[in-house]
Amino acid sequence: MAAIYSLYIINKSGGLIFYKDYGSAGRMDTNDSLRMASLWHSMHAISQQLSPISGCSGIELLQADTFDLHCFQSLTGTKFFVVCEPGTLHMEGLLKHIYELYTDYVLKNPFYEMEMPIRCELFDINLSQAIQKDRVALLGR
Amino acid sequence: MAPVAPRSGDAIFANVERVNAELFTLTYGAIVRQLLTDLEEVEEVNKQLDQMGYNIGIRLIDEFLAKSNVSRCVDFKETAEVIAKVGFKMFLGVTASVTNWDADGTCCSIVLEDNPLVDFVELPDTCQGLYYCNILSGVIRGALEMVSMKTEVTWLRDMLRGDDAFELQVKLLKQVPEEYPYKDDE
Amino acid sequence: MGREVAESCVDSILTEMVSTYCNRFYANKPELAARRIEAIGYQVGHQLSERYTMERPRFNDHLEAIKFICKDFWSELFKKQIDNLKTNHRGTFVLQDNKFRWLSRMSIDPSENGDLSQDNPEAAENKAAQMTSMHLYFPCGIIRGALSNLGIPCAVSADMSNLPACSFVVRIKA
Amino acid sequence: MIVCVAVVGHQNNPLYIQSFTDADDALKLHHIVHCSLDVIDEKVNNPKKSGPTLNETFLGLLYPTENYKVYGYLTNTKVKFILVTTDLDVKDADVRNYFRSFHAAYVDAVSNPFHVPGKKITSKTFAERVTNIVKSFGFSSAA
Amino acid sequence: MQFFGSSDISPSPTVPTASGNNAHMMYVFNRNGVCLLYREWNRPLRTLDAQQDQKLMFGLLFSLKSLTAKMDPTTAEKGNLGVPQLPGQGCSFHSFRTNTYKLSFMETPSGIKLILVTHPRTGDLREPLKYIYNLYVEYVAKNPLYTPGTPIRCELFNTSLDQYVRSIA
Amino acid sequence: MEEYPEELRSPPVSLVAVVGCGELHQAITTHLHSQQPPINSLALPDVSKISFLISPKPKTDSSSSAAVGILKRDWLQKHRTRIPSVIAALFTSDRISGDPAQWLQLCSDLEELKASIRARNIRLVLVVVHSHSKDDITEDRMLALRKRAEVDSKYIITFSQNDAFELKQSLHRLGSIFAELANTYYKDEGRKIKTKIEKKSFSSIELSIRYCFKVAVYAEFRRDWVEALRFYEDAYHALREMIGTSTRTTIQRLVEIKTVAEQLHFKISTLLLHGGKIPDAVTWFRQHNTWYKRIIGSPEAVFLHWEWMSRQFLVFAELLETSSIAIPTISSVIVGTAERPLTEWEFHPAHYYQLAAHYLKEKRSSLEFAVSMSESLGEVDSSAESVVPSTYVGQFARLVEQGNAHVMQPLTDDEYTRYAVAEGKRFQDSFEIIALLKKSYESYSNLKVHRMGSFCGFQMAKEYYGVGDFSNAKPLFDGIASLYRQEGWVTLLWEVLGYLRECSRKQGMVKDFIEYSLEMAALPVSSKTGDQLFGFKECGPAGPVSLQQRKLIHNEVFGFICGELELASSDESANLKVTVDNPLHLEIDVVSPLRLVLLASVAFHEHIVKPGSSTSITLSLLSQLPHTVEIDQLEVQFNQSDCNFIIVNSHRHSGALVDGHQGHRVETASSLSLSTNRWLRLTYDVKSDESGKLECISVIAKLAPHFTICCRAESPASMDELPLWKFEDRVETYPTKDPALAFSGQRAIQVEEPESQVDLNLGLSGPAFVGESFLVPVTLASKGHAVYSGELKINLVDVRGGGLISPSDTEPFSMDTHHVQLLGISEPEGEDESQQDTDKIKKIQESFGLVSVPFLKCGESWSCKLEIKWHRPKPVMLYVSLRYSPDSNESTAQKVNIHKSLQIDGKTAIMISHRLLLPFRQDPLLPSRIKPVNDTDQSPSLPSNETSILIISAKNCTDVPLRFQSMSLEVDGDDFGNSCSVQHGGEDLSDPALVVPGEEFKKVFSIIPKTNSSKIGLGNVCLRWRRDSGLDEQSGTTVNSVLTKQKLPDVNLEVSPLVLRLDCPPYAILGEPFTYFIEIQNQTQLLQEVKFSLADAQSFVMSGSHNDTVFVLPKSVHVLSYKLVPLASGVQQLPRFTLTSVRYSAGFQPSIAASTLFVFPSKPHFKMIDVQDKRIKSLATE
Repeated sequence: MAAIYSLYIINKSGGLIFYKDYGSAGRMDTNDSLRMASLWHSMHAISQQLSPISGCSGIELLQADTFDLHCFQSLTGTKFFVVCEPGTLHMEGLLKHIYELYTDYVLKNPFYEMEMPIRCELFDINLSQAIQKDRVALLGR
Repeated sequence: MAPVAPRSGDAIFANVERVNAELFTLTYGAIVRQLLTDLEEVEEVNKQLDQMGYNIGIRLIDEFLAKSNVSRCVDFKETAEVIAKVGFKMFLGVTASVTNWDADGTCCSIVLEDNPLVDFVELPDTCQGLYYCNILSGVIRGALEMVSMKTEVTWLRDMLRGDDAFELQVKLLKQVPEEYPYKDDE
Repeated sequence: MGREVAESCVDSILTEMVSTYCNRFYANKPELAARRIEAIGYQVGHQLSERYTMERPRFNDHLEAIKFICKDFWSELFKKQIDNLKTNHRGTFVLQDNKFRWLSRMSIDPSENGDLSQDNPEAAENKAAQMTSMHLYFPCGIIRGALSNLGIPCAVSADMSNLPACSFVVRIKA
Repeated sequence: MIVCVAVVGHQNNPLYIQSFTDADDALKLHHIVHCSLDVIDEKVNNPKKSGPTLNETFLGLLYPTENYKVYGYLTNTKVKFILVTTDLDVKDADVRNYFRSFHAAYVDAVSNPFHVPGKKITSKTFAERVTNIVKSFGFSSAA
Repeated sequence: MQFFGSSDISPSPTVPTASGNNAHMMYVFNRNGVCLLYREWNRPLRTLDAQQDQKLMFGLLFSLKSLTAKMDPTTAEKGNLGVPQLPGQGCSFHSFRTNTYKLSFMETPSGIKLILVTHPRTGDLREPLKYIYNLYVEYVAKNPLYTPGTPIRCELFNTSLDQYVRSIA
Repeated sequence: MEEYPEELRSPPVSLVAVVGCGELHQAITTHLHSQQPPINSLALPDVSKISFLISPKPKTDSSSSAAVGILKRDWLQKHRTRIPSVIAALFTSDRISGDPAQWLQLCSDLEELKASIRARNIRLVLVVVHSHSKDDITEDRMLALRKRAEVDSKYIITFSQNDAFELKQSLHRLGSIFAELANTYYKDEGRKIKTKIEKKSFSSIELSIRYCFKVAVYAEFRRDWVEALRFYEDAYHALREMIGTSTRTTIQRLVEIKTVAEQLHFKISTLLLHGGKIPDAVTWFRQHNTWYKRIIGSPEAVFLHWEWMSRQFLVFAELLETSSIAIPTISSVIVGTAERPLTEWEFHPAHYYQLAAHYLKEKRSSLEFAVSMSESLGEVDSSAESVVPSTYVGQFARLVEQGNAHVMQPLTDDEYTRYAVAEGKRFQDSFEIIALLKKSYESYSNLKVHRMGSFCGFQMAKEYYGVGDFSNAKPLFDGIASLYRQEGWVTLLWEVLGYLRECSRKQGMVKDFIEYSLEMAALPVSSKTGDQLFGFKECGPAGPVSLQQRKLIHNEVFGFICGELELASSDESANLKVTVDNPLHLEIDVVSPLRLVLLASVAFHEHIVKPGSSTSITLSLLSQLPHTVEIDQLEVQFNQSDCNFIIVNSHRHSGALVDGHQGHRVETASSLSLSTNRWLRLTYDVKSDESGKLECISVIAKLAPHFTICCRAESPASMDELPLWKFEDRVETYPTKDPALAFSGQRAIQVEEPESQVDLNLGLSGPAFVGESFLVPVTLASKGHAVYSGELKINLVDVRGGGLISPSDTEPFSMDTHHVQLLGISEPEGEDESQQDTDKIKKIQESFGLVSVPFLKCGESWSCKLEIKWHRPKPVMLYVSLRYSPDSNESTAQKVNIHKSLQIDGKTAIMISHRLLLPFRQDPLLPSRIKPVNDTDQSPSLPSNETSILIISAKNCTDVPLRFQSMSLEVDGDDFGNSCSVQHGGEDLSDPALVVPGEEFKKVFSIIPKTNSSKIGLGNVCLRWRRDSGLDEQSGTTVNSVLTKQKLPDVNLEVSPLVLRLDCPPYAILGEPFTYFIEIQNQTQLLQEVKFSLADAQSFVMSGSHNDTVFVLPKSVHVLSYKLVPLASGVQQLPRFTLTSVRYSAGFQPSIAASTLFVFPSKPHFKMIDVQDKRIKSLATE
């Protein structure tokens, strides 16, 4: 059972810089994922525009019929979002953690060029561990 | 999430506000008669009845959906079933059956043995060719159109013409998906 | 208890009937439309009175007949009686139904205007009032039909000055 | 047995009249029915005579002719039902029952949207129902 | 919470009006994207004019739907992103939340879309939306004076809606 | 009932006999008759006659006669007329007291008498008639007599007739005894038989019946109705048992039984009815009826049964009718047993008459059958005449003579039957039936029971029809038909119409025949109603009600209409054929039953049209005839005949069709075929030039060369359904496609007037002035079209509604009673007066005028002036209306009207006022002045024979300048001329004075009244003036100069006794003294003592006595003179002089003005002297 279906990271201009799928049925190809990213980017922006109250920072949780989508946006405008089973908990925490990993292993990586797709195995490893841990944590309860 | 199973027609009918069928039957009859006197041609009356039915259908569908927890009508087959089993029951208090599916499941018959519309009704000789219950076909057409199914509804059997039951043939022409209405897409 | 159908059957058929006559056939001739709608009601009332007076002794006078309309007849149709009957004892009766079913769902929002109603609100108001009155020709017809079938020729008009209450004025033709 | 039944409108016009005899005295029956309207008028116009049966729908025996008995029934809507029978001793109960079921049949007939009030009743179903009622007349309170 | 046209139509239970104005606004769209109703209870911030706002809202919903439909991890076969959908077809969503508000969304097979924007803390509003749909049926669809497809101008609907919304959330 | 024997019809009356003393019989019988209850009496001269009367009782009693019959025919009669209950033997007293011979004779008589009555135990009474009172009979004689007669003493009574009183007494005694004895007699007789019944001592039922009958009769003799009723009923029941027992009763037997039953029933119901027990009677009859109805008897004689039945009903009906109390009461009490209650009609004789007739018809038919049978058998009933009623009720026998004796010989059944048939043939039943039906018909009609009534009427009519009496049948049928029409009983109507049709056919009434046929053809008999097939024999000549039949009739009548068929009439004289020389024309109006045949509804498409502009009209025809009808031609007629037009059927069109309609528009329709119950809708244009109502009157359809139907046009809006068809279930369609038209279409519209092309205007110059003849110019100019035969109406109306006439008495100017008056209408200048002839100005009254306008070509104009005169200031409305026709020919062109109105105020132009002055420095003492009352109210006084001055001023109160031409004081006739001389100051104004608005014009007159009358009229001021019309002085000054008159008020005249005159120089000079004379003139014949005083004046010094008393001689003047020296210059006040007349004790002073003087400072030097002092002189002298 996969609590988490996939993870997306989008740079401030809406470009997909990281996408990992954890076994969702019919995973999508890169084009689709790119389009999804930009679409989400704009939706996220629109959602802020439509806020009845000022100071809206965009969608944090989208509850679809078959999944939840948790989204975290760093102050730098990078968006992280996970697609998980409906009602999965602690996703905010997970996203925070992933953000830390991102800062540690991506931003601090001298070879990483900003706003570019992420190719750092350290990040991948830690990420997968985090996801695992999270799973374990889940299993733990 | 999975759609809630549609509630049974009887349960709903038991719950909805009801009135004497007489009032309904007689009112409908009076309307048909008035149409006949006003329009003279039977064909024209059929047309108007269908039109009226259509207009009713497009309103009624919402009540139907709201009261029978039908949350999606994507599959024509099951939609037809629901209309026959639940729809007829919850409104007219009679059950209809769906039969004669064709191969590709786009055409079926809704059969009514009992029909409150025609209590007391006897067609005069001058009104042969009148589809007395044509309003029903209109309603079905209208309702289905609102759930994005373009259909064509025709009478196969009519008790007022001596048949043993009422049979409506419902033929699915096409399903119209929802388009983004505004052309200027920012 | 005879067979029943969902109330919304009657509601929607009435709604459609009225709009058919008012908006499609005689869009610009409301008086003709009214005449038709009333006629339809008349036939229904005529037939219903035949039905509902079975098994009951004949009425001696107009008042009895009117009372019948207020009580049994009305409850057959609306599951409630007329709430208030007034008369001037000279052939005019006022039947008031404090919550007339067929008006219970009718409403338009006077406050709404601007982008929603293109024309100015009171015009919309009038339009709505006119439509409402169109809907009332039917029950008027029913009453008239019933009474005339009971041998009481009369004219019936409706007054909906305070919705959802509605009163029907019956003037018996001497 | 019942030889003739009739429905007469409030303008005393025949709405339905059916005789159940060999044809050749049908017309006589029409006359009898027509004449019986006089009695109904009488009863209705001065009800005091008809005593207890004041504004009851069932008017009872209207008048005996030589070979027939004529019974009457007046609905609230001033429609008259008339029954002509040949049997000499008829139970009122039977007649009442007959009229009751007849009335029911009539009401359904006039509920036909295509029936114009005050006009002749041409419904076949009505005719059939009437025939059945007539057949079952007198056998208990059936029909 | 089942609701039928039972003769008296006051939504139960009526909660003291003191509670809740945490409902901000409500949108109703029909299948053709016509905004049948825009109702607003508490909206300090308004960035766009009404028309734009509604258009934008509809666009958002429409896109989100296609997004969710595409993203649906449970089914393998789903068309390309943005293929037209039948109402009720594909995976849709029923709410999203930002730090400032929560938007609950319901779409009927007949293409009626009900959108309720409330305080971000409000719970699951699917049932209330159903209820509101019933209100719509009672006072709009069955209002003889209402012409299908036109903006809703029904006093009864508005009042009962207000009353009800105040009671929820 | 009449055919019953008397003794049956009336209740029996007890019978007694008196024997002997014939001279008394008269008295006795009459007395007995007058008794209550009456007693019939037989009178016999003497005992010997008794034997004739009382036949010796036949010894062979019941036993033998048992089987023969039930009731003896003569028994009842015998007991009522021949067998007395009591016999009174009268003997004169002398016969008793007389010699033995007489006594013996008497005894033998008695014996004989006793012998003869003993058998029947008739009671005996002995009456001893005392011829003269004195002789009396010895006691023993009487005893002997009693012994002989074997009667109780109280039955020997003495009858004395000495005087009226005794006679009365004895008659009374006799009467009561008779009553008593008769009663006992009948009682005993009754009892005897009763015992027989009780102990069943009779051989046969017949006897029991007979006994019961007898007992009942005896009871009736005793007026014991209850018993009578009981026994009659017993008898009746016994009789029924008889039927029950006797299986297969023979015809005659049955006849007898029924006859008896009839009698018994009659008795019973009579008793019941007379007892007021109507319901019982009715129920009884009903039973009687039900019991015997079925007992028809053997077929060959069945008609006897029907006859009998019929008689039962007839009799009962008559009984009901005669027992008059019945009818009103019963209807309120419907009694009768619960399970079979009695109904209304059973209390009305009508009901029974009807049924009597019904059975009589049965009888007739069965008799006819029997007759035909017998004839077919070729039987000749030779024996019939010899058949006679036999001794028993209801039996018949043949009378055969054997030798010289007649013997009754019983008949065989078929002999009897033959006899009966023969008898039956002698009667014409139809009339009997008709009579019966008539009876019930009438009584039903009286009860307002129309349907029953008309049913009887119908049967009557059928009878008449049967006997070929159509003239009687037809009206009946007609009446009935209308009832059935009205109630829509088609099947019945059909039958009646069938008869009517035949009647008219037989009578050769073509029109009726066709109308009836058409109606039948159009009757609402559909295949549905048709399925109620009727046997042919019953449904009259028209055949069964059915569509086919309708079609047949349709074809027949149309064949006839087209002249193909002849009408086969009973009387061949009339040629019944629709041909050129007798065409046929039917009218169908709104109520006609033929509306079924043809109905024309006409609707204009507009409600109002401009003249000359065309509108469309839709005419819709509807027919219910079973076959399609081709119309040759339609003519549509309007109230404006020139709109009429004709529509010809292009198929059938032949030149002949449009005959005589030249000038009418002719349309052609592709087809004019009327199919059943389908509207034939035609739309055409109509154009009317005439304003007003345009109404479609009728549509005439020509169906055949010589057959037309004129159909009254109906508006769809006000079209009620067809009679009869309105009850039929049938597709209803509107006469016009357009629903609006179908509901609101009218057959009449309004044609507007053509709007006028002429403008009419009234020129007005300011307000009018009272008195002047005010001119209002009227001009009319035709712009659009010419004006033919125009005429101008002028009306003057008071604005405030009030009439212009004023009650003349309040009117000083009595010659004109009108405040405002239309004087004339002056033709425009330039036209010479010859135009002004009578026909032009039609008439002018005070407030109304009518003038004809000459023909004006288009563009021409014409004008005239209205001359109006105000006699009173008054605002007036002037109405002018022009009516003309825009084109030449009077008849067709309709008139156009234009109206103009204008308000004109009449104002008074001038106010005339006047003032009176006395001469200067001269003051008459006027007694009227003495008593100083306020002068205002009384008219001013003038001194006679003194000159007074009258100043008249006229003010122009208009707002235009006026010219006054002359002002004069015109004395009105009589004595004024010499009574008073008037000098006008100055002469007539040479050039008219211009008086601007508001200015006042004055003129002075001096008057010297020369009369001694106390009052004087000053006459009228006559002021001639006109408006100042700027330049034109001379033109028409006379015409419009106005003479305003105003009467001056009368003034009083007085002779003044004293006149005071002051005399002083015209002026004085400062410091120069002058003399101031004061003359006191005494005009009376008396010596006048006057006191005077002269007040000081500061501007003069004077000498002379200041005050004094002087006496003035009659007719003389006393002069006082003073010397005065002016001390100041200017106008100065002379010393005031006051005079007091002692006689009149009135003092007076000259006016201030009179006693002022101008003082020059120094001697003045005047230029142009003469003028100066001429003026001065004039001043001074006056």
